Amino acid sequence: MPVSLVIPVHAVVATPSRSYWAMVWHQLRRDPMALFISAILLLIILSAVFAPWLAPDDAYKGSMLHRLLPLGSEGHLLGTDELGRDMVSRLMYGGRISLLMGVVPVLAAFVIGTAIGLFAGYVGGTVNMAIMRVLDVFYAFPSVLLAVAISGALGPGMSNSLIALSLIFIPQVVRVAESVTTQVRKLDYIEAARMSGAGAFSIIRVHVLGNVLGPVFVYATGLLSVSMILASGLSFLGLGVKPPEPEWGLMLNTLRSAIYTNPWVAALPGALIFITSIAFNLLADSVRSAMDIRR
Amino acid sequence: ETVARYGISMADIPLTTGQPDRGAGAYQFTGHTLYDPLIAWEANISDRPGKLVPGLATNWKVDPKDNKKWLFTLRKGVKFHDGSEFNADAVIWNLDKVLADKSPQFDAKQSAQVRPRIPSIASYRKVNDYAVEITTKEVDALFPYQLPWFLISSPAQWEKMGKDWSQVAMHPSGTGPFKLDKLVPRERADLVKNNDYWDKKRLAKTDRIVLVPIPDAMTRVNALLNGQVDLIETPPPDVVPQLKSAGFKLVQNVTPHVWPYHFSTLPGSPWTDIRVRKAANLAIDRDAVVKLMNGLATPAVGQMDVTSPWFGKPAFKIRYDLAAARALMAQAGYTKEHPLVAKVIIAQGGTGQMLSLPMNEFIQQSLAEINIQVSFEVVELENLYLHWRSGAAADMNAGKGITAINLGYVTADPFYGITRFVDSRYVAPNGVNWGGYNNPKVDALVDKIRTTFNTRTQDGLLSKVHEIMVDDALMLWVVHDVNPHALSPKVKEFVQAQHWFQDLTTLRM
Amino acid sequence: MNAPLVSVQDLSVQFHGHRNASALNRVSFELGEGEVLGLLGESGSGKSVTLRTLLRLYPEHNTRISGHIRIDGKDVLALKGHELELYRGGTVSMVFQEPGLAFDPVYTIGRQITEAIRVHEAVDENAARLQALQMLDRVQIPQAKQRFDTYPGELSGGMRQRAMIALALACKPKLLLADEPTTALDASVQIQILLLLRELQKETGMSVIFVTHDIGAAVEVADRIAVMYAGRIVEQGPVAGIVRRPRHPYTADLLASSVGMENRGKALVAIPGSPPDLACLPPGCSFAPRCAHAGDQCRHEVPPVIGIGNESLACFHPILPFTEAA
Amino acid sequence: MNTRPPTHSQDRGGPSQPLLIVRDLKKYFPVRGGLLDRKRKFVHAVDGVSFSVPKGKTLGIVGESGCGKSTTARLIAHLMAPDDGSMIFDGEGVAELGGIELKEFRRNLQMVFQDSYASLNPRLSIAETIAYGPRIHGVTTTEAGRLTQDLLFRVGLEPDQFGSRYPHELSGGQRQRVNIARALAFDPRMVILDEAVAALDKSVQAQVLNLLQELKAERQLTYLFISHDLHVVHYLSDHVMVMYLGEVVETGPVEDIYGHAAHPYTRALLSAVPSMDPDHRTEVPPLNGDPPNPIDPPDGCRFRDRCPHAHAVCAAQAPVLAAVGENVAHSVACHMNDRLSGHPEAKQENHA
Amino acid sequence: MLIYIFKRVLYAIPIALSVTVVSFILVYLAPGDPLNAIAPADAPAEVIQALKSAYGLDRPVPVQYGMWLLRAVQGDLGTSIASGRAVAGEVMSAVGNTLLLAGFAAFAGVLAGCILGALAGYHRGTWMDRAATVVSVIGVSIPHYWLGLVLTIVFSIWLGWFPAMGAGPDGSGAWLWDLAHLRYLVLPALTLSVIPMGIITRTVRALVADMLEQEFVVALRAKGLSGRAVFRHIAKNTAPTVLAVAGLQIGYLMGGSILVETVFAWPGTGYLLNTAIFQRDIPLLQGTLLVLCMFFVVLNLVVDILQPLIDPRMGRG
Ligand code: HEM
Ligand SMILES: Nc1ncnc2c1ncn2[C@@H]1O[C@H](COP(=O)(O)OP(=O)(O)OP(=O)(O)O)[C@@H](O)[C@H]1O
Ligand SMILES: Nc1ncnc2c1ncn2[C@@H]1O[C@H](COP(=O)(O)OP(=O)(O)OP(=O)(O)O)[C@@H](O)[C@H]1O
Ligand SMILES: [Mg+2]
Ligand SMILES: [Mg+2]
Repeated sequence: MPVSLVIPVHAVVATPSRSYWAMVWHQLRRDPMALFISAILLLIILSAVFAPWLAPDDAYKGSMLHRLLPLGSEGHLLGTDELGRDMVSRLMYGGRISLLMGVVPVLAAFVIGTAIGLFAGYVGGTVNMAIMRVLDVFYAFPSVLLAVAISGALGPGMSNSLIALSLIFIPQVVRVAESVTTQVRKLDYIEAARMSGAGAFSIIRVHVLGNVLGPVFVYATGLLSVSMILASGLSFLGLGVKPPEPEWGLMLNTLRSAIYTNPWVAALPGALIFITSIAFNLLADSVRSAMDIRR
Repeated sequence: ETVARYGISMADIPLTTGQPDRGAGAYQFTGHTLYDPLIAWEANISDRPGKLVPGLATNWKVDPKDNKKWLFTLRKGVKFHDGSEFNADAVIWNLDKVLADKSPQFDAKQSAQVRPRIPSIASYRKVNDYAVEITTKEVDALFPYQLPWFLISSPAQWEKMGKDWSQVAMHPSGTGPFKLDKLVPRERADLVKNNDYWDKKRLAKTDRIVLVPIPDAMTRVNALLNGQVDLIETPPPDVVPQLKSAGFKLVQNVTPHVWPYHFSTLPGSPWTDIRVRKAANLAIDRDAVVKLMNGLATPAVGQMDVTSPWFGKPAFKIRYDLAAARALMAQAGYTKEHPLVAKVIIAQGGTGQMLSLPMNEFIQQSLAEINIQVSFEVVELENLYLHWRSGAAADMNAGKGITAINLGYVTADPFYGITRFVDSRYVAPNGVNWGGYNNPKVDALVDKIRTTFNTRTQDGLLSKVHEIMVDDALMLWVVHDVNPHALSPKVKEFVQAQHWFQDLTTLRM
Repeated sequence: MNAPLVSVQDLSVQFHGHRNASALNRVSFELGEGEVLGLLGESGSGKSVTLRTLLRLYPEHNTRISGHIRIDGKDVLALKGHELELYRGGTVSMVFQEPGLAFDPVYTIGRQITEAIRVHEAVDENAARLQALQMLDRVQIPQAKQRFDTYPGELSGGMRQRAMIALALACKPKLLLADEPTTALDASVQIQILLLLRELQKETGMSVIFVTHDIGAAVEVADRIAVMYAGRIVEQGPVAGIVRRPRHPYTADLLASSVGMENRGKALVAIPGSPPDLACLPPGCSFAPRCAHAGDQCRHEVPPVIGIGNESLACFHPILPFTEAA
Repeated sequence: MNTRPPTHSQDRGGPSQPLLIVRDLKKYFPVRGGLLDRKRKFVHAVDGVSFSVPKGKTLGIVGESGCGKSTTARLIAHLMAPDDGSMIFDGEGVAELGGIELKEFRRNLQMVFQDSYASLNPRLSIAETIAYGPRIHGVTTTEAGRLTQDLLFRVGLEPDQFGSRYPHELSGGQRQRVNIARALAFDPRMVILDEAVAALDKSVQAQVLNLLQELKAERQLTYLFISHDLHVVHYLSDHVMVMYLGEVVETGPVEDIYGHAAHPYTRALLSAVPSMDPDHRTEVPPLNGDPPNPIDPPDGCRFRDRCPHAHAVCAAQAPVLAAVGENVAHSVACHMNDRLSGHPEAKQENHA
Repeated sequence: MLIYIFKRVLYAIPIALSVTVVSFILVYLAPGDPLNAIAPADAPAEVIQALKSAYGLDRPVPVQYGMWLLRAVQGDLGTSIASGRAVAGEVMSAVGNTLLLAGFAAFAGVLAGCILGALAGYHRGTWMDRAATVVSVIGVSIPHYWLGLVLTIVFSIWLGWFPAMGAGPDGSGAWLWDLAHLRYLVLPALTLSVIPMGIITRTVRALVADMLEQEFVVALRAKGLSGRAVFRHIAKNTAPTVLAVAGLQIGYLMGGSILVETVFAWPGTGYLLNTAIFQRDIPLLQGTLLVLCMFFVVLNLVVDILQPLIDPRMGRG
């Protein structure tokens, strides 16, 4: 007598089922802090992306007659820089590069680092050992030192800074990805997947990647601000972006000497770096706690 | 004890062994303070350009029979700080120090500093205890101008320090108006007054001068504002109002230093067309640049300042005239649709580069007005020198499309200021005629200058060369540096010479 | 008979956080001196919450506790500050489920026991160490001297649990709370620990509340058993009574679904479904949805707790009427 | 009740051919010792285990924690490579030349793990988890979907209600049902259940055990059932194998093991079960001490340092697995079972 | 335990060696000519060539590396091209100064971070938590070189409380432990301490919050320990991680002080490195990089060795 055992369920969770990412998204949307920060970030990002259309003035052309105007000057809401260029426009254009410098290395490290980390973690054994030991060497350099050294070695310039920063972040991302992969790999559901005859590639794609992406994503969000500050630091040192490109770090450096005559204008690029960086950090915090909601 | 603390723009105390490193600006700190040259530069006057004056040589003259031979009569009774005697042997020993690779006292570092500055010397010999004879490679009437760079240090001290130049660096001994009391590398050097200095007119007016290297301009200003130092070099222009309002004095003077774009005139360069070069010179509002520098610059309308005896009367009047510039560009065939595109290599900053980036950006904007689209290759100063020395034709320049270079030039003497840039024999790699300028007429004039020992005639010939230089618009001249200093009210007197060489003995607290 | 050592009345505990949960609903029981109460129930039924509330271990800002707890004459819910510290570990102490997690991993077990002794007794370090060592001996840890200075991580599960018991008993508590002390252990070790507990209880005469979801374990040590379901005590009574003549359908089902030697070859009696979510309890008897005997009343009304002597029952349709057995 | 002889569609060797024969399986895990001591140490997790599982029967494996039960299971499932030993699945060598291919073997052999949560990918819905295996093997999406529905229904989970849920939205018992459904997706012939019900509450455990029994009968499954709960093993198994420190100490039909256990360890295990009778509580612990460390186990009989009957011979010589009396199905590795071993209690035991 | 230390030291050797290779190669990748540093801008080719062979820069790179390494292990890092002084001496005096600065900054940052973090962790979800979190986020978000400028202007120029630059009234050579000298340390150390403070605050907060949920903390309270006694346990449990993070931070401070040292003219490694980079002073650059990285490697080693002394679980496995 085959007994059919369909059990009436009243018990378990009444909420409708969502995929994990949908839940994270849902959680984020309910976090006022996250919304507020996202709004600010979005504002900064949009004004950077659409700078060519939104900027009130030419970011590259100024007038010596109007140099270093204070905040709230007519036609120059945020004043002008040492060449009389409109600060609003420069900051908007500067955002393009600064944000790019914040995002691109992290993105590159995210992709490359995750790939290496997954590979190392999944293959395990001596291959893993070898990869991780090589990365340990890069870990033996303090990150600022490494950034300065690589940029110094490659020569100044935006692309070199991007490369330097990516090189710094890759080992860090690999470490995170590798450790999560190694942890996940030991879980029973990977074994269960292997029992169903799945190949390594399929297992990584379906079962490992999804679980690794989360922690790596959280980590990478945290790196955004690091990347931006480091990049602007490099520009500040003269190892980053070249003039006349507006970049916040570079602008901070060139406006530095105006700090007595026109302190507020001189402080603007620094303040923007600071605000964006804070926003990235707080967003990372929000994402982290939103992703923490398992069970 | 009166003490003057001096915030200098270098990252380190320049070499103290005799020939300072870190460029012309360093001679005022550890060069002409601790040591004396055979022929000195008059640096304790400010109202006119200085001239060559006797130093450790009381007299020098060219041998009328053989114009390559120069006889130097040495000053008697001069003692090094260590008490040893200055004499002809010391001079020969010092020449060997920098020119004779095989001599035991040869010092590669000092040699590297001074050898390029005394290129004419072929040989030398002691005539008697107080006379030496120096032979030049060719007849060179400008030779005396090379000698303020060559400083005499004490052979006895070198022996005493175990023949070790790094020891001498800590305990140097020269004949200069100051002695080194204490040296903390990268942090400070204490110069104390040499009461026994041979030139009583130049006895130091302050007992002790403390040199504090502060390479970052803002830090330097802050240190001055905060009272940690009493005077500083080159305050950044934008802090001038603040300094003035806080009661600090600014002193500046015409300085033989020009901030140009040096064009390549080699085939393939867009600057081969003289109309373009002239147009560029007409497109710059130099007063605006001076304003950008908050007055810490003077407009340059030639390689030399107009007050220079070598300026002459160029036909091409450099001024700000956009209309004329545009007309020239149109003649040359450039329009808004077909602008001239050029790449300029610049430094992001460094000694002599003034406000490199903003100024370059300003030039860039100005040239854009007349349809010249300039892009920059930004490198560090050290790297820029490499590009400079290699010449415009080198692959690192021509290969990258670089057709002009922006580098501050010291123009203190005829060779430095004029001839080395125009003499076709100095085309790279033989020298720094970077753009490959080749004008037989100029070459002939240069030859003549070399053999003219009368200073006045010589000055006339130099003016001729300079006129041609300007008329040919060999460079885009923008401004001259004024070597500004900011002084706290505690500084009573500081005479700023019209030179990179400054005389710190004039400093009075 | 003088006042019982432990008297809990209408104890309710609610947690507020991102999810509210009423973990305990009007729980009442009493415990005499030297008595062993087995608290039996499925996972999530509120056993641990009961014990921890007795020790006041929940932070006040997100826990609401109502009802009364009197232990050894003290109003536990009113204790504060130093008094509370002395009460914890002194009057009442606790043995945890996972001995691996309940020790501070960076101190030796000897130190941790010594530390507890010094909180409660005015003795110097050496005396306390000696006392701690004796405790280790007493819980039959071989080579107690060497083990004294080992870190918790270096001991096996059984040894750790013995050490935990030593720690709990070091200050001679009147009441020992044992929260599933054997669940994490192997059967062969479990029985050793059970016997040890029983022996120590006899020796010291302390009272014990022994939490478990394994009826067998409860039978081995308890005098009385209270069965919990979804934050309520549904039935209470002497061991023999509960095991042989369960009244509450839940108790009966639980007993029946426990696999024993006699079940082989037969289909097991299984309770359908799973325990309710404490955040949204059904309105009536919380067992009603899974109960074969449930009627309409059960689904709408919470059955009251009827108590006689040391027995109690909360059910509208008991298998055996309550009065019959009394 | 299902009384038909097992006639599985893929049956090859016939009903009398055991479905799985394991010979001399060994697995030593190296322990990272000090850099300085040259001698490497090993955990003797599984040390020469041999047994066979008849078709349609259930073999129960019991033993204390760390005795190598899970390792044995993983070795059989080829989730790790054995150091030594061979396996024959329905007459064919596994993963050897000319034998059954690994992929094919795995379709026939599935496994359910103890931790129901860890064995489900938290990022996949229940339906996706179950359909994953068939999809790997090329089953179309619709076909896999249908199969998933059937399986979910079969293990007692309403497909519409549960299919789209994620593991954390299920109770332990429900999750274990999902794991079972996944294991059944390939219509395997053998299922390894590694402590599959240990983490469940008693009330839920009974549900799952019932389900397992039904499925076994319905699909002619063969189980390898691993547990340390002797009651459960007794309930489910036809044969029982008792392991101690990586070795088999006793094996036999369930009645023999539970009725006339021959090994002192088995007897101790059996009496370590709480009595359930308040009037006859256990008085003396049947075993002392903790399960020993499997690193470098003792010579001779591995149980000897906890055995009340230990004797000189036990230290000198390792007992071999041998039939108990005439009962060939029941064998034990104990010197007391061997009349010639020189153990003083050996004779008594046999004459009794 | 000894074996663990031995192994850990052994493991550090290949890392250290690779670090030397990377530092060496990085420097060689650099464009530009190191001799610019010593020759005047317009030095003729033969002068340059002579200098090149004098410094051994004309030999193949692997040979140069070998020779450099051989001398480096003997404590000879060559002579700075720019200053002509021994690199080892230059670097060591700079390391001393930076250590002073980084040590103070790390001390202040770690101390403040621990206090803030512990407060936040203990009072999770309260205003204190939020305040500490904000402070820590500011700490990790602020461009510290900018902060340095602002602090200088406020505290040095406006208020005149602290010097704006330098390492003591008479330079670092004459450092004394008195108020006159310590005043010089305040601003740069404060600037530097902001980042470790932020990071440590976060770390400690997470650790403490996590620790408070641990069963053993419940057990500690269950045995009657007072809040202070429980805190001692938590402190000891968090110590290894905090130690590791703090170690990293000191390492970062040692290498990351480039701008602060430039801004404050503090004669440390960052300052040295900056000049070395811009002057292409290869021996100095290599020497500084090497010493800094070795410092970092050794620091990590020390942390790794200290950790199991606190937490017995870490020495095994
Ligand atoms: C004013 C001079 C500087 C100071 C005070 C300084 C000091 C520090 C300190 C103490 C850290 C903490 C280590 C860490 O969080 O990892 C750090 C990190 C950082 N520095 Fe700086 N450094 C300076 C120069 C620079 C430079 C030159 C750059 C860019 C090249 C830079 C960008 C950063 C960034 C982005 C971080 C975070 C890196 C990370 O978290 O790994 N700072 N710095
Ligand atoms: N601090 C808390 N905050 C919110 N809910 C809690 C808290 N502690 C326990 N609970 C909830 O209270 C209920 C009862 O938990 P409790 O730990 O008492 O169960 P238990 O009977 O001990 O179960 P187990 O056998 O699993 O230990 C559970 O549903 C649990 O989720
Ligand atoms: N991957 C591994 N590496 C090293 N040792 C291992 C590994 N897997 C298992 N072991 C060791 O092998 C021995 C047997 O482990 P196994 O998991 O087979 O035991 P078990 O009988 O299943 O125990 P339990 O009842 O606790 O599940 C144990 O001592 C274990 O520590
Ligand atoms: Mg519990
Ligand atoms: Mg197992």
